[in-house]
Amino acid sequence: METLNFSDSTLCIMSILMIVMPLLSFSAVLIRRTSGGNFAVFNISISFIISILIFLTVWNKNIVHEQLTWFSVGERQFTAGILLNNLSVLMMVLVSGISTLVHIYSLSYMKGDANINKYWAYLGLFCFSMLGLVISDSLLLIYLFWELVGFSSYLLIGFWFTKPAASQAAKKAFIMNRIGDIGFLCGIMIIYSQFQTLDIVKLFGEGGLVSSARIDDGLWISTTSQMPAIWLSIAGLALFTGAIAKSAQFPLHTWLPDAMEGPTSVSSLIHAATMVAAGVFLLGRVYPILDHFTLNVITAIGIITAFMAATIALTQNDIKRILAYSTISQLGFMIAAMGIGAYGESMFHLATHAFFKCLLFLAAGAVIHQLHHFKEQHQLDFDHQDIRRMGGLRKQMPVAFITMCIAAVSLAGLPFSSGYLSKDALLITSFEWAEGFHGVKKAVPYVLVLSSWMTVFYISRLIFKVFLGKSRFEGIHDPPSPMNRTLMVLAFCSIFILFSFNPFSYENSWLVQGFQDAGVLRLDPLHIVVPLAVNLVSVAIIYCAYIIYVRKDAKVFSDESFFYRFSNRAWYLNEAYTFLFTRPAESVSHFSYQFDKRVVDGIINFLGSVIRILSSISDWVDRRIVDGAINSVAELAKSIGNLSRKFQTGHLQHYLITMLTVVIAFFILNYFL
Amino acid sequence: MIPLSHFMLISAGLFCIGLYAVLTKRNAIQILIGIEFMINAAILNFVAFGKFDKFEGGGQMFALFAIVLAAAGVAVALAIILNVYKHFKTIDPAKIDTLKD
Amino acid sequence: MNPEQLIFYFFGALTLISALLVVSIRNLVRSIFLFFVTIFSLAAMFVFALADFIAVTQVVIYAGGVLVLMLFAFMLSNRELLKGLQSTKDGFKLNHFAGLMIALGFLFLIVTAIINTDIPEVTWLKENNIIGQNDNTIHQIGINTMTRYILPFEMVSVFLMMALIGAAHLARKEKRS
Amino acid sequence: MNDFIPGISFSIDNTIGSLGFFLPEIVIVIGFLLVIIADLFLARNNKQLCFMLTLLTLLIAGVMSFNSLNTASISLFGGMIRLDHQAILFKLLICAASILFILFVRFNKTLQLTSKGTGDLHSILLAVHLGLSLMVMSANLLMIYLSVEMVSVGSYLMVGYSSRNAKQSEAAMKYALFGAVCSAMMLYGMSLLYGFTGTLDLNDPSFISGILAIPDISWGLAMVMVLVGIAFKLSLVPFHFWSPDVYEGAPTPVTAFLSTGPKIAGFALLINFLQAFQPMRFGGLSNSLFNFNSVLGAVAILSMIIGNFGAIWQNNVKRMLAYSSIGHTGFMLMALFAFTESGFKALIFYMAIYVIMNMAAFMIVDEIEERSGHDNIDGYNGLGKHAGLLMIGMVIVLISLTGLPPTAGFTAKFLVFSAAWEAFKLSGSPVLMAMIITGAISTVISLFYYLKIPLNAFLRNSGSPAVLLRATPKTYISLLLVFLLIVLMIFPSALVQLL
Amino acid sequence: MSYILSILIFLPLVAALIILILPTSFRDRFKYIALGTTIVQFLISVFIYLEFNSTSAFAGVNKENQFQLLEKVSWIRLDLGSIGKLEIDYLLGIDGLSMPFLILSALVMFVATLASWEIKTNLKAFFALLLLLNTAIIGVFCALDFFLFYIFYELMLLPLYFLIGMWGGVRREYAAIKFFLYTLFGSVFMLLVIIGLYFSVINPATGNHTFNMILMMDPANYIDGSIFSSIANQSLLGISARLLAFIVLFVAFAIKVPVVPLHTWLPDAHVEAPTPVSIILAGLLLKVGGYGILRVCFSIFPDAAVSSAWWLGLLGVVSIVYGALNALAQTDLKRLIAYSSVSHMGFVLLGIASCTTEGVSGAMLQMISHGGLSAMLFFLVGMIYQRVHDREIANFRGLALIMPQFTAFVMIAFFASLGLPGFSAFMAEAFSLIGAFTSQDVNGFLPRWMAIAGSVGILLSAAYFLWTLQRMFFGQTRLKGGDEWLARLKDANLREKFALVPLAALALLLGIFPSLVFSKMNASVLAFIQLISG
Repeated sequence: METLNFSDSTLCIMSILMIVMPLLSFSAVLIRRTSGGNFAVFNISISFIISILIFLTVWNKNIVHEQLTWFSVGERQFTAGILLNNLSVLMMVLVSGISTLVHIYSLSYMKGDANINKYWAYLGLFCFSMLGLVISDSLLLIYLFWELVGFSSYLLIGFWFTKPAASQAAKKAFIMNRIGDIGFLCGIMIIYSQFQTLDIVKLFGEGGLVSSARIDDGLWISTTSQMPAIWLSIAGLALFTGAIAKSAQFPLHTWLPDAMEGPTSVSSLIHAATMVAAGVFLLGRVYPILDHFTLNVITAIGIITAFMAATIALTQNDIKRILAYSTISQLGFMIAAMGIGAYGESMFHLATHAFFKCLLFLAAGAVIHQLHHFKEQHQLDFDHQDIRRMGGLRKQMPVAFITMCIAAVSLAGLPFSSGYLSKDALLITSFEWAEGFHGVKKAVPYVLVLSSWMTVFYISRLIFKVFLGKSRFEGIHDPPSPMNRTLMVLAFCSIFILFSFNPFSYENSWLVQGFQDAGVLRLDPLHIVVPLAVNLVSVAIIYCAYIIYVRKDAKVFSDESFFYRFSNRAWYLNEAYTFLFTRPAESVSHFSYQFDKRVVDGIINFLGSVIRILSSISDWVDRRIVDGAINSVAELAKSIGNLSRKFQTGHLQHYLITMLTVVIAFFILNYFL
Repeated sequence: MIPLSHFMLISAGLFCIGLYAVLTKRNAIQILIGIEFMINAAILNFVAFGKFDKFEGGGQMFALFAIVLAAAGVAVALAIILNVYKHFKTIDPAKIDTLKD
Repeated sequence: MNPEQLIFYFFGALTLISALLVVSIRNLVRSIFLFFVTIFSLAAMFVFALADFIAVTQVVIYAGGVLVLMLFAFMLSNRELLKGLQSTKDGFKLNHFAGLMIALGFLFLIVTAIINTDIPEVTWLKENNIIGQNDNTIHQIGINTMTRYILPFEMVSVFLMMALIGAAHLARKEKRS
Repeated sequence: MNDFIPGISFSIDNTIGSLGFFLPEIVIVIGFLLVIIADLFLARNNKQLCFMLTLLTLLIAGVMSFNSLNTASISLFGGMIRLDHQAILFKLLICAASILFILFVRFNKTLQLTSKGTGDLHSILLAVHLGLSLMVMSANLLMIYLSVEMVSVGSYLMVGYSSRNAKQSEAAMKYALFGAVCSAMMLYGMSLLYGFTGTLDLNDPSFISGILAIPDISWGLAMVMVLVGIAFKLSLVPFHFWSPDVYEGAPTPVTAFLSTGPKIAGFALLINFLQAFQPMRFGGLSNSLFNFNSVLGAVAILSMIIGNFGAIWQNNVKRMLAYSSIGHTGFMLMALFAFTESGFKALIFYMAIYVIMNMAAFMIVDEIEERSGHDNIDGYNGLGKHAGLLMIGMVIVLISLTGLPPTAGFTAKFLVFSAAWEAFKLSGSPVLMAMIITGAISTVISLFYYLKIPLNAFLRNSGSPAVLLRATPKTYISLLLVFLLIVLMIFPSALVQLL
Repeated sequence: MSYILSILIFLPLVAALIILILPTSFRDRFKYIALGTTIVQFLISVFIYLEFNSTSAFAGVNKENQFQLLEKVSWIRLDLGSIGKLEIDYLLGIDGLSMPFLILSALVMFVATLASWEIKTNLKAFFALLLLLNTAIIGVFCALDFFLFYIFYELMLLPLYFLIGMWGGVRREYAAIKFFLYTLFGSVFMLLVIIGLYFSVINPATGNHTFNMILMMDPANYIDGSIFSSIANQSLLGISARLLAFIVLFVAFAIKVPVVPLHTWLPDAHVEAPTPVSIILAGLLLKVGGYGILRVCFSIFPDAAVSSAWWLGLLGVVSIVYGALNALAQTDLKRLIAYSSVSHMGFVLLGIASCTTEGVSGAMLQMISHGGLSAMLFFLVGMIYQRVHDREIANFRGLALIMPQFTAFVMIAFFASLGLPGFSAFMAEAFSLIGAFTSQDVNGFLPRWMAIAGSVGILLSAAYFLWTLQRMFFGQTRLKGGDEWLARLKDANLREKFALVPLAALALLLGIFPSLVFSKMNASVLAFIQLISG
C-alpha cells in the first residue's frame, strides 16, 4: 500500500480533529434542539476519513507520541498527549469505520423516534470518548475516556428510558462497569505510587519503567520506590478487573445480555464491535505489567467465559440475546488469547469479530425492524425478537439473509471468511502454547475448540430458524436501502480479502504481522491439522443442525411412498443426533444458563441486596444509636436539671435543712473520714 | 473565776437550740426567736472574750452593735411577716410556697 | 464551788432550759415570755464577764424592744396563730428529725472545736490585758465609740434610720386610690 | 480611764485624716438625709424629686470615687476600712448598678404606681449603696458584719417594697428569714474568730498568727460559718436556694439590682476576707485538712452546674435569669479562685459586663412584661414580629450572657478563662482544670435555655396576636446598653485601661 | 488595594445594614441588593484570583511575609498584668490554601441568593442574616489571627440558627437547636485551646503573647515549659497536651466537616433548612471545617497530626462508606444528598490525613468541587420542593418526560458528583485516593487498604445516584399529586438556569482544567507538606 507522509504534529492535529468531530454532533443538541442525523453522519465520516489517513501514515512506522503538560500537582507533572502506534491506529480505524456504518444504518433504523436528536448526540459522545480512549497516552486519560464510554453506553442503553427494563439495564451496566473501574483506578494508584507517572510510553514503552522494575526477595523495586511483590500481581489483576467488566467477562458479564434493551444499532456498535473490545485493548496497552500469575488468571477467565457463554447461546430464543452471548464468548476467546500471550492474534480476532458481529447485529436489527413494522401494520402481538416465531425469511429478505450467512460463516470460522483466519490463528497459537506445559493447561486449547464448535451450532441454529423453514409473514421485504448498503459493506469486510490475500494462512495477514509475535515456537503440523479438524467437524455440526432444525419439518411434506427410506434413515439419524448431540448439549446449555441466571447473576443481585440491607442497617444505627446517643445526652442534661429542681420546693425550712446538711457533710468528710 | 470554755459551751448550746427552732418551728415568729437565740449565743461569746480585750474593747463593742442590729433586724422582719399575714392569713412558712419550681 | 460559780452555772442552766422550753412549748405566748427569761439570764451571765453595760443594754433592748414588737405581732395575728398551733399538732415531722440532727451536728462540731483548742493556751488571752473588777467599762465604751469605733457607730445610725423608714413603709396602710 | 487618754488624740487625727478619702460615702449619707427630708415634705408637689436627688447623689459620689481612682492602698479609721484601686473599681461598678437601678425604677410601672410612692425606696437604696461600698472596703469583722446586715436588711425591704403583692411579701419573708439565719451563723463564726485571735482587724498580724496557732478544725469551722454569710450574699450553691424564689417574687428592678450590686460587693468582700487567709492557700498550711482550693472549686463547679442545669426547666424568665446568674457567679468564682492580679482584673471586667448584660436583660424582660403582660417564656411567642427591635436586643443580650462573639460577654468570658488558664499554668491544680472544663460545658448548656427565648420570639408564632402597649424609655435605655455590649466587644480597651 | 480583603468581608455587612435601615416598603428590592452585593463580591474575588501570585515565594502557610493582600492592624492591646500584654491583631491575608475558597464563597453565595427568591416571609430579616453570614464565612477564610478567626467562626452560628429556625421546615426548631449546640460544643473547647496556645506562644518581635496563627506554627515561638511547647512535652489529663489540643481542635472542625460519628446534625439541618441555607451549609460551612483542619489543626500541631494521621484516615474511610450506605437508605431526596455530602467530605479527610501532595491537593479540589456540586444538588432539590412541597423519592416517577431540562441538570449534577471523569469531583476524589495510597511509600501514614476501601465509596455513590435517577426520573410519569402536580411541575425557568449554569460550568471546567485550582495552590500545598513532614 502506498505511503503518505504527515509530520507528527500534523498527525496530532488530525487526530484531535478526528476526536472532536463526533463531539460536535453531541454539542449540536445543546445549541439547536433539532440536529439532523445527516450532520452526525457527516461528522463521523469525516473522522473516519481522517483515521484512514492517519492509519496509512502510521501503520508499521515509527510511533507518534506528542504530549503537553495538562496540570501539575506539587512538582509532579501530569501530561496529556496522543500516542499513535499500530494498536491505536488499528482500533481507531475499526471504531470510526464501524461507527460510520452504524450511523448510516441508524438513519433509517431510528427514523421517526421521538428523541432522535438525543440519539445522535449520545452516539456522537460515544464515538468521541471511544476514539479518545484509543489514542490517549496516559492511564489517567484512558481512565477518563474509559468511564465516558461507560457513561455514553449508559445513556444509550437507557435511551428508551420510559421502559423500566431499559433504565434498569442501563443502571446495571453502569454499576457493574463501575466495579471494573474501581479495579482500574486501584491499578492506576498502584502504578502511580510505584513509578510516579501515568505516561504509557514511559511506563510500557521499550525499556520503560515497568520492564526496568525488578523483583528480588519478595520486593517489587522500581527506580524510585518499592513495595511487596504481591502488589505487582494485584496491579495486573486490578487492571484486568477493568477489562473484565468492560468486556463482559465472567463473572461480570451479566450486564451485556440485559443491555440488549437498547436500540439494536447501539448494541451492534457498542456492545458487539467497539466498546466491549476496549477491555482487550486495555490489556494490550498494559501488557508488560501482567505477570505470569495474572496471565494465568486471564486465560482461565477467558476460557471459562468463552465456554459457558457459548453453551448458554445454544438454547436462547431471543435473537439479540443469542448474539449477546456469542459476543461474550468471542470476547472470551480474545481474552484467553491475551492470557496465553497471543497478543497479535487476539487483536486480529478483535478486528475481524468487530466486523462480522456488527454485521450479525445489524442484520438481526433489520429483521427485527421489519417484523416490528409488520406487527404494527397488522396489529399483531408477538415478541418480534423471538426466533421461534420467525422462519422462512430468506425469500422476503434476501439481502439480510445473504449478508447474515456470510457473517455466520465468518463467526463459525469456515474458510474464505475473515473469521476463519483469526479463529484458526487463535486455536493454533493456543495449541502451540499448550505444548510448553503439562497438566491442566493442556486443556485450554481443547476447551477453546469445543466452544468454537458450539459457536458453529448455535449460529447455524439461528440462521436456520430465522431464514429457512416455512415463511410465516407475507409482505415482508428487505429494509430500506441505507440499511441494506451497510449490511453489504460489512459483509464485504467479513470475508478474508480485507485481511489477507491468502485465505488459508493467517500468518501473512498484514494485521498479524503488524504486532510483534508473542514468541511461542511455531509447530508446522498444527497449522495443517487444527484447521482441517476443526472445520470438518464444524461442517458436520452444521449439517446436523440443519437436520434438526430444518429437515424435521421438511419431512412433513415428503412424499410417503417415494422418500420413505430416506426419511426413515433420516429419522434414525435424527434420533441418533438428537440422542448423541442435542440432548447433552441442551442439558449442558440449560444447566449453564440456569447457573448463569441463578448463581452468577444471582450473586451480583445478592451483593446488591446485601448492600441494601447494609445500608438500611447503617441507617438504623445512624438514627437510633449515633443520633440517639446525642439526643440522650440532651435528655441527661434535662434530667440533671430536673433533679436540681427537686430541691426547690419553695419551702423555707427545706432550703435551710439542705444547705446546713451540705455544710455538716462537708465537715464530716473533711475531718472525720 | 469562770473558765472561758464554759461560756462557749453554753453559747454553743444556745446556738444549737436556736438552730433547731429555726429548722422546725411552724411559725415565723418562733423562727425569729430561734434566730435571736443564735445571735445571742454569738453575743455571749463576744462578751466572754471581750473581758480579755481591754484596750480594743472589740468584744463588748461588737456585742453592743450586734444587739442593736439584731433589734433592727427583728423590727424589719416582723414588719415583713405582718405583710405576709395580710396576704396569706398564715405565717406558717410551710404553707407559704407559691414561689417554687 | 464558790457562790459565784454556783450562780453562774445556775444562770447558765436557766438559759439553756428556758431556751429549750421556748422552742419545745406549743403556746406562743408562753414561749415569748420564756424568751424573756432566757434573755434575762443571758444578761446575768454578761455581768460575769464584767460587761455590765452590755447586760443592761441587752435587757433594755430585748425586753423593751424586741419582746414588745413580738407581742404586738402576736396580737395582730392572734386568731391565726391559734389556728397555726392546731395545725402543728400533726405529729413528728421528717424535718423535725432533720432539724434535730443538724442542730446536734452543729453542737458536735462547735464542741469539738472548743475542746480541740484548749482555750487557756490561746496566746492573746495570756497577754495581761484583762478588764479588772474595778474598771469602768462604760467610760471605755464611750471613748471607744467616739474614737476607734466612730465609723461603725455613725453607720449604724444610718442603718437604723433605714430600718425605721423601711419598717414604717411596710407597716403603713396603703391608702386605697 | 487614763490609759485611754494617749490613744484619743491620735485616733481623732486619724479619723479627721480619713475623712478626706471617705467623701463619696459622706456624700451618700448627706444624699440619704436629703432624700428622706424631700420625701417627707416636698414629694407632694413634684413626684420625681427623690429620683433626681438620688441620681445626683450617686453621680457625685461616682465622679468623686472616679477621680480618686488611682490612690495607693490606704487603711482608714484605724483599720476599720481599707481603700485601694480595686475597691474603688468595685465601688464604681456598684455605682453604675445603682444608677441603672433607679433609672429602672423610674420607668417601672408597678413601682411608680404604688400609692406609697417611691421616695422610701430611694432612701433605702442609698443606704444599701452605702452598705455596699462599706462592704467593698471593710477590713474589719465588725464592719463586715455591719455592712452585710445593712445590705441584707435593705434588700429585704426592697423586695417587699410594694406590699400589695402577695408574691413579693412571700419572697421578702423567705429572703429575710434565710438571710437572718445566715447572718446569725456569720456572727457566730466571727465571734469564734475573735475568740481565737483577739482582734477584729483582718490585716492585723496577730489575726493570722492567732489562726495559725490553733488546730484547723477550729478556725475552719469559724471561717466556714463566716463564709456562709458571704456565700449567701453571692447566692453560691448550696446557699442559693433563696435566689430563684426571691428573684421571681421581687419587683423586676429590685431583682435586677439584687443580681448585680450585692454580688459585686460580695465578691469584693470575699476577696478581702480570703486575703487574710493567703498563707493557708499557698503558704505553709496549704496542706492542712481544710483545703481552700477544693472548697472553692467544689462550690464554683456546683454553682455552674446547678445554676445552668436548673435553668433548663424554667418557664418564668426572671426565674431562669436567677438560675443563670447563679451559674455566672460560679463562673466568676473561677476568676477569683486564681487569686492573681490578672484574675481580679478579669473578674472586674466580667462584672462590669455582667452588670450591663443583666440590667439590660431584666429591663427588656420588664418592658415585655409591662407591654404584653407575659413574664413566661411561652408568652413570648411571636413577639419577634411585634416587638422586633426589643427582641433583637434581647437576643444580643442573651448571646452576651452565653459568652459568644460578637458581644462583650465573649471578651469577658475569654478573660476569665485566660486568668484560669494562667492560674492553672502556675499551680497546675486539677481543680482548676475541672473548673475550666465545667465552665466550658456550662456555656453550651446555658445556650440550651437562653435560646428558648429567641426560639419562642422568632421561631414560633403566637396563637393570638399580642397586644403591645407603646414603648417606654426603658426600651431605649436597654438598647443603649445592648449597643454598649457590642461596642465593648470591639473596643474593650475603653474599659480595660481603667483596670 | 491593600484593603481589598476587608472590603470583601464587610461589603455584605454594609449591605445588611442598608437593608435593615430601608423601610419594609422596599421589601421586594432587598433580594436585588443582596444579589448585587454577591455579584460585586464575585467580581472582586475573581480579580483577586487573577492577581494571585502562585510562585513559591508566596507560598504562605507558615511564613507571614509570604501571605498576599496582608492586612495587619493592631486591634486589642490589653495590659493584663501578670498575664502580660494581650496582643490581638486584625490580621487578614490569603495564600494558596485560602484563596480558592474566596471565589467559591462568592459563587455559592450568589447562587444561594438566587435560590432565596422562593423566600416570601420576613424578607428584611432573611437577607440581613444571609449577608451577615456571608461576612462571617469570608472572614473565616481570610483571618490569620486566631482570635479574629474564632470570632468569625462563632459569628456564623447565630445567623444560621435563625435562618434554619425561622424559615425552616416542620422540625426546624429541633434542627436549629441541634446544629447550634453541636457546633458550639466543639467551639467552646476550641476556645480553651486557643487560650492555652496564647499562653504558650510569644511574638518574638514584641515579646508579648500573641494570637497570630502563623507564629503559632513555628515551634521556636513557644515558651519552653509552656503547656503546648513541643520541646517540653507536657501531659494534660493523662495524654500529651499537644495531642489533646489537636484532638479538641479536630473535633471542633470535624463537627463542621462533618466526620462520622459527629455528623448527625447535618441531615436534620439540611432537611429542615430552606434551600438557600442548605446551599450555604453544604457549599461553604462544611468547607470551613476542612479549611480549619488544614489551617489550624495540621499547621499548628503537625506532630500531633502525624501521630494521629492513621486514625484520621480511618475516620475518613468510615465517613465515605458509612455516609454512602446511609444515603442509599434514604427515602427523602434532600436527606439522601445530605448523606452524600458526608460521604464526599470523607474524601477530604482521607486526602488531608495522607499528608501527601496528591492527597492534600485532591482534598482541596474536592472541597471546591463539592462546594459547587452540593450547592447545585440542593438547588435542584429546592426546585422540586418549591413546586410541589414534597421531596419523597417514591412520590415521583418519570420526571424526565415532563421536566427534560431539569432532568438534564440533575443528571449533570448526579454524574458529576458520582465522580464521572471530566467533572471536578473525579479529579478530586481520584487524587485524594492516589494520595492516600501513595502515603504508604512517601511517609507511611496510611496503609494502602484505606485508599482501596475508600474507592468503594465511588461505587456506592454511583449506586445511590443512579438508583435515584431510575426511580424518580425514568419510567412513565407517575406522581403522587396527580394532575395538580403535573400542572405545577414546570420545567426550569430562566432564573434557575441562571443559577445552575455557572455551577455546572465550574464542575466541568475544573474537571477538564484542574490546573485552574492546582496551579494556584501548588506552592502552598508543598509548603504545607513541608511544614507537616517538618
